Amino acid sequence: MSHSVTDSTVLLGHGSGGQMMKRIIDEVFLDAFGSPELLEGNDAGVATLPASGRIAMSTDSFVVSPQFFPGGNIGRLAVCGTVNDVATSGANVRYLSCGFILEEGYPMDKLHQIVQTMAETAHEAGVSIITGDTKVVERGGADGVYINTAGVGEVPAGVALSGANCRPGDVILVSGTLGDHGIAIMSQREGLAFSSTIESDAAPLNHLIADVLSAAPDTRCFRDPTRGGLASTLNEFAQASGVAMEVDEDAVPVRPGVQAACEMLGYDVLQVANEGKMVAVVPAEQADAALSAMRAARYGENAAIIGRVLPLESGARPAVRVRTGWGSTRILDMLVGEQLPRIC
Amino acid sequence: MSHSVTDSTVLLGHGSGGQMMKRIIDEVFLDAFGSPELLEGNDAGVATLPASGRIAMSTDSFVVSPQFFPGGNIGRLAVCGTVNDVATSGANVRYLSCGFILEEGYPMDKLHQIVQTMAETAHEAGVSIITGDTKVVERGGADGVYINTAGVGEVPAGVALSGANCRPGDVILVSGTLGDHGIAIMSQREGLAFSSTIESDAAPLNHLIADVLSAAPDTRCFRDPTRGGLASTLNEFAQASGVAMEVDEDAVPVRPGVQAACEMLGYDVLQVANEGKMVAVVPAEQADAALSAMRAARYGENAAIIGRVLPLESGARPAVRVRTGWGSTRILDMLVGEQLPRIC
Amino acid sequence: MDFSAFRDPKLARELIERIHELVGDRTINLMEVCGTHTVSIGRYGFRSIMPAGLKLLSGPGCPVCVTANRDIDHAIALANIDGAIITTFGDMMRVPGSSTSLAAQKAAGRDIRIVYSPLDALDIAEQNPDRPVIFMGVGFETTTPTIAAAILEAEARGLLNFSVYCAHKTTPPALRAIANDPETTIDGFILPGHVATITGLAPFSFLVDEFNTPGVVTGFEPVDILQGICMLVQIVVEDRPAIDNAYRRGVNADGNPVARQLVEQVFEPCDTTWRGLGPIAASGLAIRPEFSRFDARTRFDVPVEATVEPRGCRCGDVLRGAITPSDCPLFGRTCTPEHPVGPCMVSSEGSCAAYYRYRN
Amino acid sequence: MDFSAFRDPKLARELIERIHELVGDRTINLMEVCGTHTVSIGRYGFRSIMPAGLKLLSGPGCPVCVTANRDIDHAIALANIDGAIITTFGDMMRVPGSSTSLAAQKAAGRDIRIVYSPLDALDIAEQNPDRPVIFMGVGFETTTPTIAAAILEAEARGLLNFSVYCAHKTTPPALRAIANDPETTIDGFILPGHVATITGLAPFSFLVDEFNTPGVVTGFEPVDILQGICMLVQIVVEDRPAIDNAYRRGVNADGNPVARQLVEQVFEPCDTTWRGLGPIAASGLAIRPEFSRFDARTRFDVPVEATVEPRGCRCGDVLRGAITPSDCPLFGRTCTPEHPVGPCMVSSEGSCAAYYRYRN
Amino acid sequence: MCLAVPGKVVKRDDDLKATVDMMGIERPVSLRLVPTAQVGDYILVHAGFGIQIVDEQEAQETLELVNAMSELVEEDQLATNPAEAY
Amino acid sequence: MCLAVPGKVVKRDDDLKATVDMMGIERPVSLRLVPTAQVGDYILVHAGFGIQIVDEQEAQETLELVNAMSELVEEDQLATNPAEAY
Ligand code: SF4
Ligand code: SF4
Ligand SMILES: [Mg+2]
Ligand SMILES: [Mg+2]
Ligand SMILES: [Mg+2]
Ligand SMILES: [Mg+2]
Ligand SMILES: [Mg+2]
Ligand SMILES: [Mg+2]
Ligand SMILES: [Mg+2]
Ligand SMILES: [Mg+2]
Ligand SMILES: [Mg+2]
Ligand SMILES: [Mg+2]
Repeated sequence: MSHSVTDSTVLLGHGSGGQMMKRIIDEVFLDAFGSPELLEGNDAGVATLPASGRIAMSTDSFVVSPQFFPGGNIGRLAVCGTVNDVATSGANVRYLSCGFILEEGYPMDKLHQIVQTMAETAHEAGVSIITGDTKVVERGGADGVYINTAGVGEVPAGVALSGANCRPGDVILVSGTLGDHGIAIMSQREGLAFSSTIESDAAPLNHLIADVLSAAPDTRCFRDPTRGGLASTLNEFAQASGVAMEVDEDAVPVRPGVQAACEMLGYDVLQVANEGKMVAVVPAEQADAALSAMRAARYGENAAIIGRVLPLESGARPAVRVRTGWGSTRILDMLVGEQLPRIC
Repeated sequence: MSHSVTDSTVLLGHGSGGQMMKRIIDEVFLDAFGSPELLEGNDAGVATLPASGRIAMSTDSFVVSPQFFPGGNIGRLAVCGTVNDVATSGANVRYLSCGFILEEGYPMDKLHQIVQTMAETAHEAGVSIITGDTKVVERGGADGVYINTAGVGEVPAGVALSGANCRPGDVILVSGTLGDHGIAIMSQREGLAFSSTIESDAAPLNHLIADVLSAAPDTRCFRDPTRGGLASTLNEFAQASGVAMEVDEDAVPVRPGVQAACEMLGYDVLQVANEGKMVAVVPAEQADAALSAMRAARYGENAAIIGRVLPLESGARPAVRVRTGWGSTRILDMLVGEQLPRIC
Repeated sequence: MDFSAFRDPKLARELIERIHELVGDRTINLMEVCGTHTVSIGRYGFRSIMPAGLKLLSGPGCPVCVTANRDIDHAIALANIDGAIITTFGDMMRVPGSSTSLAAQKAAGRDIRIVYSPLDALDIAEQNPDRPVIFMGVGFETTTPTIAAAILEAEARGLLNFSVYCAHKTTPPALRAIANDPETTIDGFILPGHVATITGLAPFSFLVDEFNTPGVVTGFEPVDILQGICMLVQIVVEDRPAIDNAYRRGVNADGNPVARQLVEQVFEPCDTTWRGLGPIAASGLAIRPEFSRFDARTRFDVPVEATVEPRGCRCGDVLRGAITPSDCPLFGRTCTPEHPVGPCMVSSEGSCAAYYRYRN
Repeated sequence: MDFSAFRDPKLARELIERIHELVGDRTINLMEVCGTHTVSIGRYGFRSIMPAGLKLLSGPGCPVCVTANRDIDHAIALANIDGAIITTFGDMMRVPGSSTSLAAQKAAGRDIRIVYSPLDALDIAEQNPDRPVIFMGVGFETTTPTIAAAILEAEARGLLNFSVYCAHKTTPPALRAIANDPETTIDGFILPGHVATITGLAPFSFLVDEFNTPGVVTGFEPVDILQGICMLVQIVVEDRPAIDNAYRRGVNADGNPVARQLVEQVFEPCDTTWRGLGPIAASGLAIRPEFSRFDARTRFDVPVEATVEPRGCRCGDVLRGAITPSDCPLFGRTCTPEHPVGPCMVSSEGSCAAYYRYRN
Repeated sequence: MCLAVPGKVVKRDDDLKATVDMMGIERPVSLRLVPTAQVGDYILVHAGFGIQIVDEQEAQETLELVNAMSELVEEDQLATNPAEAY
Repeated sequence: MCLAVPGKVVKRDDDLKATVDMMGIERPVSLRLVPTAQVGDYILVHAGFGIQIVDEQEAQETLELVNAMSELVEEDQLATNPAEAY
């Protein structure tokens, strides 16, 4: 009788360091991830890293609600997000750690699905999950499942990408349509819910980045325009490099449904989150090569050149401008506060 | 007026990827952690790692409630926990990532304190925080602050520690008194609260490990007996190595207040969590050297030899036994379910 | 049907050119009454491309901006009722009252939820029968019929735990106050398209009759706005004051009588205070006594803190068109969207916020 | 004073030796009545070091183990009352009822809190005046005075939202049932020290008077337990049945009359069903009608699910001393602390759990 | 002050509840304020309510008017001094 | 069935509320069931209540008794057949 109780939902005991925890680790996590490093069962995963002498490391926690949404689940996000962040350095992404925070009462079958998705996504990205952790918090101490991943990769010799590298004359590319992830999530929110065919774009882009880097070896930087969207990414680049940037509004690929949802809710699509898009800044002479490489790569079919880096006028502060189809411009700022729907 | 509103507590906007997030990162995290890798402001920290060809990686999420407790706060745990896990591999711990999940409304000054403690503890351990992440969840979506850290270090050539390495005849050491952390936390729990002078033992033990390793180079393995306490650690070792283990109850160092609290609550101190203790298994002939090294190291003054590895009798399953002062033995199992106080 | 032609850059460019031709060297002050127009004009970058002599002033059409501080404090006081669920449009969340905001109260543990429609608030009331569910009602003629309909539906569904804190206002009295203001000279009004969707054109004819000032009802797509400006400039230039309609697909002369009837049934006019404009007779809407059980004002007796006006903020002057936001000495200095001093900087439709966000 | 001598390994070793001498080749069956004795005997590893002929059987002294399935289901049903806060000692959390447990209900969103003292439950009731706060009362004579005191204090403090679900039991009737049981032969009882702290020795004299079976009241430190066993074995060997006291520092002959008076004031005896022993007349305690407002049984009318007994579980036989846990065919196979079949495997004081945990 | 977007009624029931398609996203919308709206009609949607049926005829005429204006521009461009065109 | 631990009363007030020190940890304890307990007394604490004042004299005597038993053991050890010592 208590079998079903124990197995169908997560209980506090699953995080207590004892036998129940051993079981959830063995049956849920090791089963799915099963890297040799993880199976060793030590507190740290030990793995090889060809000796370039430089590593790239990144981390993200994933707290998305709901955990399952059109186009994916939190597990896909958790792998893609960190793979993409590490990959932006130009590193060959190799290893992930993975920490779960579970709310007691979370359905075990959903956890299985999430973990399965993570395993598949890691496989797609070609990375191994070599160490992990599980905590269970009391009901009301989390919203179902939170996942943290950290990732490590080796940076090839000579590669030194940075948001501070942008130079006037450079060209800005984006690897596909913007806003899909944020709107897919928004469509599920209580009080705002709508139905659409928009799906989250969550995808691992490490291979796309590698392809662009080899086609456009002088690429200045990559960044995935997640929370805060393109607006945050470009403002960060502009500030780090001390330049101005200009985006051609009509050149930015946006799906009609995303556009419609943004209009209904009063959002600026350039501030909406993406989880499977990459912004790249490349020297003008390598822009076409970069674009072709993006378009040829998986997840890059809608890539576009969307703008350019401009010199900073004397006395001016780094800023991003959007140029409209009728020749006017406006400032594109970072989001202020949380993104709130605007109705009246 | 809204200055004070914005700055005194964490708001959802601090996690939205826009200007408020940039500010909390700049003013709270970068200010305290300030590694060059973090200051670069890229999505991944890029750092050097002398090329041994092998890295060790570990992660833990910290969800302790309350966040401030006798002897420390969640920030000290978050650094020590991962430093210690990576160090158990024998690696030279170098870099940490750090992911915060904040509940809206959390007092900003407490966050500052936590971050400051992390910076100090990282400094003490000699590690750099090179990448980070911040998420803010709605009220009720977390219990104040959760922190994930992941850590990376390089494993020196020839070092290959594993819980699977224990051999009959080996000796078991522990670096100090058991149960301090668990009881310090328990003393703060609603409904169970008591006052005591017991403080959490949270401490970075990477230097202690290094000292033991050089004094006892054939050390089989290290593990920090955190959740589940010594019972989980030794059962894991016994199972991984296919051996039996025996602990002399009277040899285990326990503070009187910890003992008293365990009696009051019906706990077994061998199942209570520690955050600044290390269990080591060493060949008998290096046991004295290992013990001397532990005792000479910071945080190791109460180190003791507490037991031994025994061969598995034929047909028997790996198990841990405790031998009492009057010669009887009992099985020491892993905790089942969560640790619950026993009263009636 | 395909409405994308209203975004056609070529049409937009041609209309811009036409506006340049019409304005020439003249100085013309137009006021866009509607906050959504303010946001759109900023977002489309129109100020950066208009003739030098054509000034587009922002009017009193951001509902949270014109809501008196006292009303915001009252709304926040309601949020502190034990067990209450506050429902609100996103716009209201970050607006500072005298000492706090709904967003900060939410962070402090109050149950405050953003909804897209007042009907969503009814569903929440149904799911939480033991808790008072209060909807924060702000907005103009476009929004009030939806609130009236929600109150009637609450009655029909027997949702007696639902109520509305009503701070609704009507547009024409504010326009009259502005037209009367000796400090501002407005040559023509860009009239709010979706208000007129409900009201029709008649309520605006006093502008011509009493003040000899023209107005053009205008839609919200780039071509709509440019066409409206174009028509209004043409009227000004030709000096033949009239109320015209550049948004015929969404506004007919008589508006929406069904909607007006519902408003009439549930609300009655009342005097109310506008931030910047002061008290204006019969410019607000109050819930009629027959529906007082749905009126959070009368139903809950909550202590409202002493009102403190933000120091140095010139929102009032901005809302009257007496100054543009950048004339405020705090604009962009101590007052930014991140650290707003006045509501005009925090509401996404606030003139100061729109000017700051899209500054060109 | 320093009580550490009661843990002195040297004394313990000497007592063990003495027990070996006393038992010699004899076969002696002792029953430790108290679950805390069961746990301590396991933890101290005494079974591994006793003479082969000395059998230590576990008795009915684990309160959650002897609580009928129906009572556990009833407690779980109370946990489902909307808005209720359930307070309980940790022991009760994981005990399975017919289909679920308090721990699982907590994971499913019920507000269930572990307390160390019923007084902590009163504080929770004071902090949550609008919510029913129900204390799950299980336990024997040691615990019932604390519950009685809590009910009296709730009355004094006016905490009318506090109530107790009362499943308390008294020890002697169960001992009588066991002594009467033809299937078990007990040569002597290791009597529960802390029960006797309250009751004194008199309630146990029937063992000698009616059954000619001796008993020794025993404390809980290693030396206490060994001394108690030693004394009891000596009585058995000498065949001079008596009730003796090896725990004089904590138990005087008359017990604690103050505590008994409080129990008398608040509770009255009632018939009740023991798991394994069946219904036993006047073996339970019910809240007196004068205090019925604090009685969760009468105060809340909740639907209790149909009781399903765990299949194959021999808890009943274990509790009577008819078998030892390892005689149960499920023990350690399908029934483990992680996947308990019966309450004797889940409660930390349960005989099966103690046998499993400390198996030697 | 009043964000409203056009959407097409794709379903309606007797209760004045409708499903409206706004460029590919669908949402329940009340027809309480536009009770005559039929499936196939475009309506302006504000805060979950239809507030007006879009007049497609008028939309067409507006666009023609605007096109006429732009032709005016093109004609004007032939004029040497556009500022004097009026 | 009834875990109780000894602790020393270190503070008490008129209300029968006391603070008890159990080997270095302190907790509020009710003296409702042991109203005569004084500061300095050891009491057995169960579920937040003192349930008995520990009799230190008896404790001493018990230990002496046990010591006597062990001496018995030692004497017995001199005997050649311990099983026959009785
Ligand atoms: S800029 Fe700020 S202070 Fe100035 S009027 Fe606008 S809101 Fe008020
Ligand atoms: S071992 Fe399990 S099934 Fe058998 S009697 Fe004990 S609790 Fe019941
Ligand atoms: Mg990251
Ligand atoms: Mg990221
Ligand atoms: Mg861990
Ligand atoms: Mg939740
Ligand atoms: Mg990123
Ligand atoms: Mg770890
Ligand atoms: Mg750890
Ligand atoms: Mg991040
Ligand atoms: Mg909380
Ligand atoms: Mg560890």
